[in-house]
Amino acid sequence: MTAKAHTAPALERGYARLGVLLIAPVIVVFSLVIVYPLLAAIYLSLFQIYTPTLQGSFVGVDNYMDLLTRRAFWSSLWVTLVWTFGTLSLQIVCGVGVALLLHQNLWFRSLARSLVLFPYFLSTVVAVLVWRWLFNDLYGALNHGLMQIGLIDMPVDWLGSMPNAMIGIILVGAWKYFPFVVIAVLARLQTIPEHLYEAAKIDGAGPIARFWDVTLPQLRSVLTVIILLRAIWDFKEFDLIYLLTGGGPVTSTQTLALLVYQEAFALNEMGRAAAYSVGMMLVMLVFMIVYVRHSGREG
Amino acid sequence: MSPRRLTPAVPRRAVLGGLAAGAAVAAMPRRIVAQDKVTIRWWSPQSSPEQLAAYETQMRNFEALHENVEVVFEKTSDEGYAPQLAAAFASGEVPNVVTHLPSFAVSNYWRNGLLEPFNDVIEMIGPDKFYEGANDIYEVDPGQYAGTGIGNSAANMMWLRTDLMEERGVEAPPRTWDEMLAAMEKLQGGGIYGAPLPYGRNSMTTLIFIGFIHGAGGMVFNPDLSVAIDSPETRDALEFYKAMRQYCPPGATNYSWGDSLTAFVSGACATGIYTGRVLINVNTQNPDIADHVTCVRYPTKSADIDFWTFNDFPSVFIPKAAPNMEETKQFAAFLFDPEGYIQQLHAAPGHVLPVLQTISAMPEYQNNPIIEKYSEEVDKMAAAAANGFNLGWESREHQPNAKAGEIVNSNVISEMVQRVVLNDENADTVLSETATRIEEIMNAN
Amino acid sequence: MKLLRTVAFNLFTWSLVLLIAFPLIWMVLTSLKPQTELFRIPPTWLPQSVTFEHYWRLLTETPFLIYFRNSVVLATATTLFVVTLGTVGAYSLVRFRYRGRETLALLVLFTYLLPSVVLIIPLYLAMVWLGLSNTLMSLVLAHTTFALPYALWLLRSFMEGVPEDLESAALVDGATRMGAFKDIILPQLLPGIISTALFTFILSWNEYLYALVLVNTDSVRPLTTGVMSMLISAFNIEWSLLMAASVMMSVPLIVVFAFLQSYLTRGFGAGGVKG
Amino acid sequence: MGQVTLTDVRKVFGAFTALEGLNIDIAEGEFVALLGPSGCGKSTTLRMLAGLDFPTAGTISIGGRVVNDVPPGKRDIAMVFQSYALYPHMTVAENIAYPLKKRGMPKAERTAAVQKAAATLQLEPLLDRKPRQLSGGQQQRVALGRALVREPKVFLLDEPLSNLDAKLRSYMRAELIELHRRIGKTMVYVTHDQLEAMTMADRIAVMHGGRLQQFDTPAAVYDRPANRFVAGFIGTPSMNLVEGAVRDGTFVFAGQALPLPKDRFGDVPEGPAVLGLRPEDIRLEQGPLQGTLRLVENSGHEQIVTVEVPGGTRLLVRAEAGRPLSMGQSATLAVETARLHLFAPGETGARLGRDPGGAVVEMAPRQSGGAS
Repeated sequence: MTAKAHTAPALERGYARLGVLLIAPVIVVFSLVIVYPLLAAIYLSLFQIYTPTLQGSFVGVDNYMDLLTRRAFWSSLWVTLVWTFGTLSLQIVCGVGVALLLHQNLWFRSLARSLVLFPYFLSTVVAVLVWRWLFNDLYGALNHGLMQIGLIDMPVDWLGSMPNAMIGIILVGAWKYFPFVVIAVLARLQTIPEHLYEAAKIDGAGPIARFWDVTLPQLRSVLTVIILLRAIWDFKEFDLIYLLTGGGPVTSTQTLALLVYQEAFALNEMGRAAAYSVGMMLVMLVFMIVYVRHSGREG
Repeated sequence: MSPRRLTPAVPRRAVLGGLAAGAAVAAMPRRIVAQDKVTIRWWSPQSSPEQLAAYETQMRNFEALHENVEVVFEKTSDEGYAPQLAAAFASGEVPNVVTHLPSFAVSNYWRNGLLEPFNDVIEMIGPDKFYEGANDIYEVDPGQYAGTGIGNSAANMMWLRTDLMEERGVEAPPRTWDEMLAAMEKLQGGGIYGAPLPYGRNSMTTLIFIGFIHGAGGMVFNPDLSVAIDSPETRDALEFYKAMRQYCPPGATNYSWGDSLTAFVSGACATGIYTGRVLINVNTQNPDIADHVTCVRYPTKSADIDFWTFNDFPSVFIPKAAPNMEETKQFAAFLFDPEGYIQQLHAAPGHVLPVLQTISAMPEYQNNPIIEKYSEEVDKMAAAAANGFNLGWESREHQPNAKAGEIVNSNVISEMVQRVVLNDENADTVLSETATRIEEIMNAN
Repeated sequence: MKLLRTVAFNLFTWSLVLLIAFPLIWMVLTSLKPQTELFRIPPTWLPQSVTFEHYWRLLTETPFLIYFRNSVVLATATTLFVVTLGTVGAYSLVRFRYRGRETLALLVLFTYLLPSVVLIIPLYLAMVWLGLSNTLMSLVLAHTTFALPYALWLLRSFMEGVPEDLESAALVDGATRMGAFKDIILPQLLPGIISTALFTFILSWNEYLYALVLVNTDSVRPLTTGVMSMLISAFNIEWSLLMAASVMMSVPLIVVFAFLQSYLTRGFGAGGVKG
Repeated sequence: MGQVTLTDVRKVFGAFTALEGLNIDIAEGEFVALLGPSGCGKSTTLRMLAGLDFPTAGTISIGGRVVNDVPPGKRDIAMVFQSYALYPHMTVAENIAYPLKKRGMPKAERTAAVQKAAATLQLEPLLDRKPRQLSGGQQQRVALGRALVREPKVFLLDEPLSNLDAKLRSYMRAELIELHRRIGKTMVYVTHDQLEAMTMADRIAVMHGGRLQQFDTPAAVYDRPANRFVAGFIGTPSMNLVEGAVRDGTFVFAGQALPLPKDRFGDVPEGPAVLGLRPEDIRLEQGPLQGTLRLVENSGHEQIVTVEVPGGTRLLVRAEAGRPLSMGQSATLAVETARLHLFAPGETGARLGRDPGGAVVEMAPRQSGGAS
């Protein structure tokens, strides 16, 4: 017994076994629903495949050559970047701004918070429907309202022409997702110690200086994470854009996710779609690594 | 074109097997299929409440005749059927009968070896009951049918408001594009737009615009399926379509079928472009104008160019992998049983027109308030649809085009319209690029 | 002076709040307008006559309730499945030491990057192999692809917020690891679990793309695709019905939200966004 | 029963060795403090005793039983955490009853035991409260109560007083001493506060850098520090340590020479060494060293004076209160040579020479000793 105790920390190994046992279901499910489809996608990207049958012939890296040489991928990448950057910055600015307002003493603050946070919890389908109805050229409230207050004389075509369509999706995206920023920032604001503000006040800082010197640095860690998360999600966004504009006019709002969908299910080019999506992931991966490195160094 | 070329060298199992190799799931047992009862799954993207009620009748009638059969209806959608069928074919879990998809989808699936020959079903229905030539479009090889039509539709009828025409001094429906523009000038105004033409990046714009190409005397493909879109006629069509933009509501840049229809039915536009569905919608949603609507075939560039009616030939077909093939075929044929078929047609009177001449003649079919009230319009549409074409089959001389579905879905033609009309790009450049892209799609796979 | 400032601030903030909430208000108003009023040009701001016919039609003439039930079952099952796996998994990731743990944590982050579009077809094939095609279970598994990484990530930070000493104390007091997990950690983690469950529920409730491709029977179709395919078709866009459906789709969320809002915000504060 | 033995215990975290060759032998009923700066391995040692960490090598036994593979709950120990680790969702009564519940004690007995422990610690009025409704001192007592109630063989206490304010801390210190006296159970007490260790423990294990430096009674640790580290660590203000060399029976530094008593240091070889002098062993009197007063800190009952001797070395000197001293003043220093210490050079240089009793100091730190 003594000899055994000398060599093997059996208790520790027992715990490690338990730990593995506890994570095992997650690993099994991950393998089934994530790792396997991912490997399958990479595998499919080496074939030219007719989607309905998944019949195809091996073409090696042809699909990737396509990706590099055809304009479609790159222009969609650009659209994706414009959309991601546009909607993300709007989300952050509005999110932080509204969070600051809602952090103050406000009448019926709880109700105001609920109203502001609600768009985030709304189904994308519902959000899109409501906005399409608002944007409607003939019966839409937006055009009608703008005409009533005299900003425009003729109804504006919101989703069918550029740059309106891009502005439209960016706007709806921001409206739908900025509450996420509000929630997170609000939660963080509540933990900023009051004495920091008092110290800043004693040092003679006005409200604006207090925001830049006290609030913002305190928010930085939370903003780093939010930006990362939201950037990934916005980059991947499919439902909202697909249902709002379908990628049009022409391909002005066709992001990578839509391009992949179109290749896979409209053109029945599953192999190329898989290659595009692998490309899409690589782009995201690169951005993420750069971002994590960068913010890691600063933080 | 040979079907061989479309079926690549590697058999299906090669890819699937490769997929399976890495996956533990391959070893899992398959679902145990219920034994005694035979289940027939029926898919369609057309499912308005009235149509659903009609389907219900058809299914229950069939079940009453076949005790061991249960028919379930599963709804798909115009936007969703492609991925859903793709997933279904890929997995082998296919529906038994699919209806109301455009004819070119049928030829596409056929070319890829996914469909069961339909000859048996046509025999069961009775080939002589069909309108003359009604099945030509489904005759993929001589004497070999991939499916049949469940109906006809005349999708690009021009709908008119007679009250407005009178009020604004438009004496007769326009016949040519010049007359059309002149009429638009008069009809637009007072909060009413001229026409709800679609400029969206979607299939409606593609399909409608193909009608305008033909309206200018051009075509997308030559009969041998070489690309013919880069032509002066297409330029004319683009020019006219561009000229029409100012008579369309601002949001027309995003219009698809539903928006375009509603724009006419709600009274926002003086003319419309749609099938006979307009009739029922006007009567239920805007009865005020119900007595003032009529339809004509859509104008062409000049009077010496024939009308070209777009008929997407709503189809019926049977996937090859469908189980219980015997019952499936019986059911497919049963869809044309007069009682249920007429109810189905009545669900949207004038929208889906009968493919069996025996039905058109029946008093049960004629005995419907809408069909009675608008008998002239319905006849006009029936005649137009019977001579209709679509991208899968542009004229009697054309070979069936199995790639039509991909071309429509790729939006290459609606993008062309958008680039010229909305973005003001040079038509020559756009046309030659469009031709190249269509060729690419034709050569793919 | 101070009062004036307060009033001005409140007016400003509340007009902003109402502006943000306007689409929702408009949705409710539209759902109460009769069809004929809907397409009036120019539109009316407030309904001239209020009708509940759209709600009535939705409930009696359409499969809305079936979709609704499916969504409830789907979102609940997904939530239970994901939160159970996530809680146990997070416990393992945070409180146990074994080889590969760090790699695994990194992998969770990586799975965020996977676009749903990529996973659909292979996932569909997997579902067929499992005999699950066209079932709610297949959607539960599909939703797991995005819900589990997120839940795991959230729960991991919540777990890190539970002092390790508590577990140690329980061990010393005679509990086994699982005993300590049940007696001590779970109660401490509860706000985090509730918060994660809410997010998961909402993600699953609102998902569209998988539902579009993976199921095609009304009996298992959830609300998102059900409502879209039912009401937006080539021959009609039933805006009033759509708005009524939108309102009703949002009702459960409103209920959840009203009761549990503090969990959402507090949960986030407790460590959800620390990373 | 309650003896605790660590034999050749080693603990490695990845590339970092936290503990090396640790041998400690604690007798039944003894109160032992593990003392050292943070990161010295004392908490790891305690956690290994509790079964919360695992030795990489070596044996741990409690009550004569090797417990390496025994889970914490079966080791018959109780532990009080620095954070108290009270279960926030349980009431005070439930907290105290939890270990009993886990041992399957019937409810009635549990309630009785809780009542008894609560009475001992004057917790009765608090039994229905939740921990967050208690003050720090009350929480501390609940944590103690939870440890007491199960009557373990050994108590492990991990800096239990460090979260309390100074006044409460000295009160609780007395309480703990009293408690130990009353129940007579083995206690292992981790602290970085030498005052706690000196006042409470029967023996102190001074640790540094993952090694045991000295394990002895408080008096021995103070009077006969085993090495330079212990010498510098124990005592407030700390011992003056002066680098220099032994030459000709004197300690030479900065040009000064201090004679070394021959009976104690006659055997010390010549060469570099470190001289240790406690502030109270230097007096501001006529003596061999010259210096200038640089800083005078008067704490009321005494004054601590910093004296700079030629060569720049500064020495702390303890002087009685009330004596007129001012900065800049020059002074001579007398040294209690009988009480000076000599260490080998290096951070943990060993004690050199003989103890006043005459025995040669062992070169290695003393690792065990009998119960005092």
